[in-house]
Amino acid sequence: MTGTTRSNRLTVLGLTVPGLIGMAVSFLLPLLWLLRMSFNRGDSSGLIEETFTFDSYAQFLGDSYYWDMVWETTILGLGVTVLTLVVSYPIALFLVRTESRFKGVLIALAVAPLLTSSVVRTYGWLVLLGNQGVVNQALLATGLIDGPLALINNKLGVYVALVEIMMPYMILALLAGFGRFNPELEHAAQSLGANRWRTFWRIVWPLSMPGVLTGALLVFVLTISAFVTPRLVGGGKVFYLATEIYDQATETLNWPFAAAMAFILLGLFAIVIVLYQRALRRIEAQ
Amino acid sequence: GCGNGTATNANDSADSGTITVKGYSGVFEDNFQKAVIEPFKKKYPKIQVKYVGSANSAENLASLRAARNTPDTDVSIMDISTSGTANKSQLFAALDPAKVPNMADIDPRGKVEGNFGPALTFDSLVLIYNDSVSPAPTKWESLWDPKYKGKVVVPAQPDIQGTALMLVENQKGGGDYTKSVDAGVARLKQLAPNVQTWDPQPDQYTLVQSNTAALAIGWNARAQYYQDQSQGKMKAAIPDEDTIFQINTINLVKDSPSPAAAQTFLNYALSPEAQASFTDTMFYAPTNTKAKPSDEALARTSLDPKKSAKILDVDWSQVAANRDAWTQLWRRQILAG
Amino acid sequence: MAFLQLSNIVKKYPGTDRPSVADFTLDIDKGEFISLLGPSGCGKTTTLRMIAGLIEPTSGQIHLDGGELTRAPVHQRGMGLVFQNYALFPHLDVERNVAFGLEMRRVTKSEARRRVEEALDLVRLGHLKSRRIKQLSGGQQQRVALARALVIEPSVLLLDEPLSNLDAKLRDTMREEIRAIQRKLGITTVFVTHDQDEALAVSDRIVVMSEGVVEQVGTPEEIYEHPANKFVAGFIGRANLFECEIKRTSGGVAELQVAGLGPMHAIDDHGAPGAATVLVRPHRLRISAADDDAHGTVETVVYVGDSIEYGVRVGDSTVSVQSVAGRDGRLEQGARVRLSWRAEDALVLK
Amino acid sequence: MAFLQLSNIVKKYPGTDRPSVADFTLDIDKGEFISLLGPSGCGKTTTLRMIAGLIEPTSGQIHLDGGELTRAPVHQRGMGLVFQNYALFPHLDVERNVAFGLEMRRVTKSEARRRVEEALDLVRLGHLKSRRIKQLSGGQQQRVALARALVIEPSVLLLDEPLSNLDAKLRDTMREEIRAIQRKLGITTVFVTHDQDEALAVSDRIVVMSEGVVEQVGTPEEIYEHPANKFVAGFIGRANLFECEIKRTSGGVAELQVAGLGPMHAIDDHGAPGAATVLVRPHRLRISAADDDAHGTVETVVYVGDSIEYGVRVGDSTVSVQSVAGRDGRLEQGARVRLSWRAEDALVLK
Amino acid sequence: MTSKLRGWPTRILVTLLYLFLLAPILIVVVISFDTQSTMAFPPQGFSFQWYARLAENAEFIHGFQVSAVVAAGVALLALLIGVPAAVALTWHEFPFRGVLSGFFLSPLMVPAIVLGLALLLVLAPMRITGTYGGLIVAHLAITVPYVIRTTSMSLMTMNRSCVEAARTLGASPWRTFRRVTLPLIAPGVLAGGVIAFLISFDEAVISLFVVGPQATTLPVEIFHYVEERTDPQIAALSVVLIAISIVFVVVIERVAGLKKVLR
Ligand SMILES: Nc1ncnc2c1ncn2[C@@H]1O[C@H](COP(=O)(O)OP(=O)(O)OP(=O)(O)O)[C@@H](O)[C@H]1O
Ligand SMILES: Nc1ncnc2c1ncn2[C@@H]1O[C@H](COP(=O)(O)OP(=O)(O)OP(=O)(O)O)[C@@H](O)[C@H]1O
Ligand SMILES: [Mg+2]
Ligand SMILES: [Mg+2]
Repeated sequence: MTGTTRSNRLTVLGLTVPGLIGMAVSFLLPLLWLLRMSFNRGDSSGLIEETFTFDSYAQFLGDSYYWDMVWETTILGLGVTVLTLVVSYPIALFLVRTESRFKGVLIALAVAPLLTSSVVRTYGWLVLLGNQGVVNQALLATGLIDGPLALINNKLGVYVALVEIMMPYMILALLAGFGRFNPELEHAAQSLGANRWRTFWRIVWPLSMPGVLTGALLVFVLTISAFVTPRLVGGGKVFYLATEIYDQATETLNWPFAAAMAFILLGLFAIVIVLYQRALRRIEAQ
Repeated sequence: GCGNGTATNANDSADSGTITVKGYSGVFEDNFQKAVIEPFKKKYPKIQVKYVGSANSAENLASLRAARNTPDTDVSIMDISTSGTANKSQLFAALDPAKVPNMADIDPRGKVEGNFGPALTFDSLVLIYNDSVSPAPTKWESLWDPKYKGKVVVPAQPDIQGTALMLVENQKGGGDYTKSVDAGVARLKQLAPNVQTWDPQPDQYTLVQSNTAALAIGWNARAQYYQDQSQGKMKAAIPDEDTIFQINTINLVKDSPSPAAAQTFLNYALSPEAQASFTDTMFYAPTNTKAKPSDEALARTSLDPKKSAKILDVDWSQVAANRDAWTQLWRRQILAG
Repeated sequence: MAFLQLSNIVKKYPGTDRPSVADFTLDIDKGEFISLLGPSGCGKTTTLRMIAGLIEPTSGQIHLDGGELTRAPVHQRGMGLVFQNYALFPHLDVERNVAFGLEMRRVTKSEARRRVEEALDLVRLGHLKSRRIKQLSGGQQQRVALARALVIEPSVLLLDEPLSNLDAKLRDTMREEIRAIQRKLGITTVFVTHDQDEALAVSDRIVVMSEGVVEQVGTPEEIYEHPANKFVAGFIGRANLFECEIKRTSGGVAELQVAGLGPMHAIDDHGAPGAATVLVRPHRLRISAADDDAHGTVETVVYVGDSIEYGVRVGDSTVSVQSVAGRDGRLEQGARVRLSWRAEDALVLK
Repeated sequence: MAFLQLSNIVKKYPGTDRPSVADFTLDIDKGEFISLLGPSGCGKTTTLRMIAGLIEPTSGQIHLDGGELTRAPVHQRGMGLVFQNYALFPHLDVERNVAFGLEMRRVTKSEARRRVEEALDLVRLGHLKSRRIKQLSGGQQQRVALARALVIEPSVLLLDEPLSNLDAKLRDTMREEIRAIQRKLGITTVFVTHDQDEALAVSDRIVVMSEGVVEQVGTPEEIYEHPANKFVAGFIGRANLFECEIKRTSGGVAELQVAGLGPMHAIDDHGAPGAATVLVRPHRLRISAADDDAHGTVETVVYVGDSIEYGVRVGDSTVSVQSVAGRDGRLEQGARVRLSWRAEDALVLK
Repeated sequence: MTSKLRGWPTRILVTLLYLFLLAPILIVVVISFDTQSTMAFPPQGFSFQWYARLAENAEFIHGFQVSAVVAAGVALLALLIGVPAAVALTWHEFPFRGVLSGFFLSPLMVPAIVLGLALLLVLAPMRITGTYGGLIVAHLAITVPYVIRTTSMSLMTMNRSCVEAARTLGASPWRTFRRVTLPLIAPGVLAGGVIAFLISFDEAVISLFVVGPQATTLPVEIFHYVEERTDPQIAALSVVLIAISIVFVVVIERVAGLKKVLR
């Protein structure tokens, strides 16, 4: 069924053309415009000069400040991805396995946060972690601390809020990735002497890799392009590529520079995608 | 498509038509609706006014710029530094003095060269504080007080509140912002340990009101408004030293779908009655010299005759030109610490 | 005391109306080779899975070596299990599938490699070591599953139809290999099979099940020669069951009046006259052409290599007769025949 | 012209070094029942899947009813296929699994219900209609797969070990049911099985394969009585192969000198003197106690119900002898014996 | 086995993680009944005033309508073009497969803010900014990759012999897909659809650029609202949204059996 016959090619064409058209209109065209924009010259008062120059790229690449920012962004993406995976996996696994009557409700609960605007959820975190927040009040009341801890307006807050905001996406991806999870394989491993821990690492985990990879990619991408949460929780002290692009695009109004940064970000993420696809192909081969 | 997107609009005349006004959202929108748009609608029942909120001036400009070939907005309200850029990029049209006679009565500080959109409101930078703070602060210096470590809020550059504070401090330190802001930056560097957040969320008025922060800088009009709203939990203090004006201009969008009706509206917004009414509701100082707001409202504005002498003179186009450079200075020298 | 003890095991799956295993009791000695035999769906797999600990009995206990097992976690039971559907790990290759159990036991790399190689040679798959599971034929997969269970040299080996997809020759070989290892290491083995011949050939004892119930437990010869009831008689090997009337019994031999055949003799352990059933295996029946005095007519003739199977119509039932091919003359369809048997070849069932 | 024609079919899976099916040519008549027989991994499933159109041959053509099939889409071939691993739809219950093919053919609801019921009764699963697949035993799943393929009454039926998980009794019944339907509707059938007896019992013709190559095609009797070579002889039924020297052949009977046994006779179609192999089936060998003049010693005695199997050591090889149990006297392990056969029971292979 | 899995350690761990996941929502629920006019803790009283105000907020109500319609349209369209593309990318071998698959993923690499800006400049001349169609087009590119990813994941893990079985039983490729493949990959398709819906429903950044006076989405309304005000009306709105989603889920559960779909 996977020969490269003519009918196969027609099938492939039929299957992909609608997608290609949709993507062309809603992505490729804008992207090309963007590329053109990145070669214009913008000045700091927001005026744009139509020309063809690599100034913006040069400005970005020649400034170590931006390189640090790229680094910070990458670390944020990886950190949030790993943490999200760690806290989401047990929930997903539980949901796949449970025979509980409340399974449907539990799944709904895991996804429900998504229906609450991430802006609102971030506010929830502000209320929870702020100086007058629930956590600080509780800690003060128990006498464990004598002044409020700085839980937000710093990186810590950004990580906590982002991890929570990304969890439902990760859970959804993992749930789908487990597919029709076959408990028989777990049984087989156990009958061969694998304890729960090793059954997990040797059987469940590798078999859930498609879901893990998908979830990881999803979260990584959403994280590095997230700007609302770092904005709201970062206290103006943390800078990532996304917030920087946002600033350039909406505050400084230097669109050419914003566009150039976007393309640099794109190049960076192309690397991630390539790695992802390579990993995926390894799994697919199985 | 957008209903009123064509450049020549048969329905447009000085007393009928549909216009779209783009300006700040939130309390500004609420009060502007109440104090200006509603009375206007009563006066010109055949003109439909649609108000579209945008988060800030830059966003407003961005959307104007994107839609420059097919504008769907007629009137735009934005900060003067941003409107300067818009004027330069030919996004706004010059007003017809005949159609906007009230332009003539605008305070000189609010007039813009070439008959482009003039000032709609005057505002100034003030201190705001939680009512648990005593004694009540009267000078910018209080922000540096070590007892407020981690309890001060300053919206950072490119927000013009941060810019304004820097300019004030720069001036105090003997600097000339047209040449260098190093003195101001040095002062703010010292302030950094005290600052809880440079990017207050939801905003500094709320943080101070809930006592999450003790002290902050803010705009007078809003501060006064929230002081009333919070029953005094948050207070505004117009400092008895130099401060800076914030000016919002009202502009006619180039190729606006309904330029005639739009200018009728502009003229009304600049009229003494509308200006007085807006001052009474939200404490923006009127720009029309003939406006007669109530005395107690006027006393709480930056135009209070006792204070206006201390307004620093700022060339906003200079500020706009330096915006990016200054932002980088803040990033690398103040915020990173 | 028995090594592996199943006491009054019951399993009822939720949503079913009858238990799939009902009151199953069995004592298995150390090193014994037990076969579970029974029709499809009678509860063999269910029983095996309860021993392995993969499903919990609804009631009843399992003891291993004197200790209660019912609550022990699966991986500590040290049992080797071949699943009916193989349950091979799709993400590992053949070699690593087989090595899995050894790794879990922290056997050294070199030792593990040696043993995996041995096990794969045993199942004749040495040359496919690094194949992915998806790239194997059905029988090859089954053999990987077998190697995976054998390589860990478990103290209890549970085999669920481990040879069902192999050809007779390979099945014979595999069966002998299993038996040899089992003997050498004294592995207690429970072997589920649908193949009666196989069960008869390898088992120390056979458990015949039907609809979740144990019908008979005994050595192959006991089961075959002295089936406890009609079900066992009919299930193990092919059987002709004749309704008859016992006239008289003397010296363990009964005189019978068999419907359609007339007076006959048979071994009888029970001794009471009256209505009964007599069992005669097809190959113990003798068939001879007879024009007059015939009992019936040959309806079908099937050639099965080693022998010829006749279906003979007697009255309104059909009797199977198996005759060694090539040795006796061949009868044609439609031939009128007489049937007979020796008393020691027939058994009265009650 | 043949109904189903396979011409020079080759299949080489990517990444393997030898083709899994090599130059397979076979003509099948309409209504014929063909069995594919061969050791595990010899390419039976691969062949079947190529006929069904699930994998494309690397080269070669398939014609059905005169038309080239190689390019026809699977769903228009109208073939019924039972998969070796069942491939049941986990999201549908038993009834809807079986009904699937009928729905695809837009059979009316009531008609479909009737036929599904019939098919399920046929495989003895009428009572499990609304079970989920997961809740069935292995054999029950296999029967659902069978019912699903039969219910559509296809013109070509492809069965890949459809009975491997059933007990002998059920297997017999199912086999007969398949055969009856097949005959009634004239369904051309290709039946993959690992069970030689089954193949011998039901097939019109048998194809014996080995390592992707067809070794022999013929009726059951041809295959069994006249195997084309040692592989077929050894694979179909059990066989003793003796190395020997042909002295002389006259009237189709050869005089032989067999190593360890001395002078013997055998049927010989070839006629040339010299070194050869002679085939004697275990049940055609006669065994008798003999203190002097013995050929060998009884090494193993296995009781297999219907008969007794002896392993007799002759020189340094082992000869299998099968003797009907209960009819002849029983020999003990260690007994010294003589072996003999009748000329017509032995065959010279070249 | 199952009884052991429900052991206490697992339960406690899962409960704690759920608590973390739901913490901000719980806070939001509590605050929505507060009498204070800012979002702060602890609450000062109990009232429904914010719900009452919400009911009168025409912008939120209209925004909700727009968002729901747009999100549903986007999810549907994304599934319609994403699922076939996923089938092609996972099951078929063809030249440039890797390139194509990279292309379909690439919208994820472009920060929403930039894409929003870019979309505005492309859509504005087409005069479809601020329309349902424009919003759907704008959200399409960022949702299709999710559909493709989750779907191909399920396609990869499903048992393909079921598809073969269906084909031999006479099902055309399309019917095979509808009757066998689709039910078997339902978890992935459903996840993709849900993610697409939610991403569109929650998308604020791109929308900021392409909304117009005629059609403004809820997140944009919320975004504008919180820039100026932080009263618990937003909290009340969130609670209402959660309630709607739970009703929605319960209905699906009743009608289709979510458990089955996701298992
Ligand atoms: N996808 C594959 N890739 C590579 N090799 C394969 C693949 N599928 C089967 N083979 C090999 O091709 C040969 C024939 O396989 P096939 O499945 O046809 O065997 P079979 O005769 O059906 O065996 P069995 O009786 O064990 O099912 C085997 O050696 C097998 O390992
Ligand atoms: N999960 C389940 N839920 C409900 N009933 C089940 C379940 N698993 C098995 N059964 C039923 O229990 C009975 C016994 O099943 P079991 O798998 O033990 O049979 P088996 O003896 O192994 O049969 P086979 O030889 O066909 O594999 C069968 O009738 C089967 O339908
Ligand atoms: Mg079973
Ligand atoms: Mg096979």
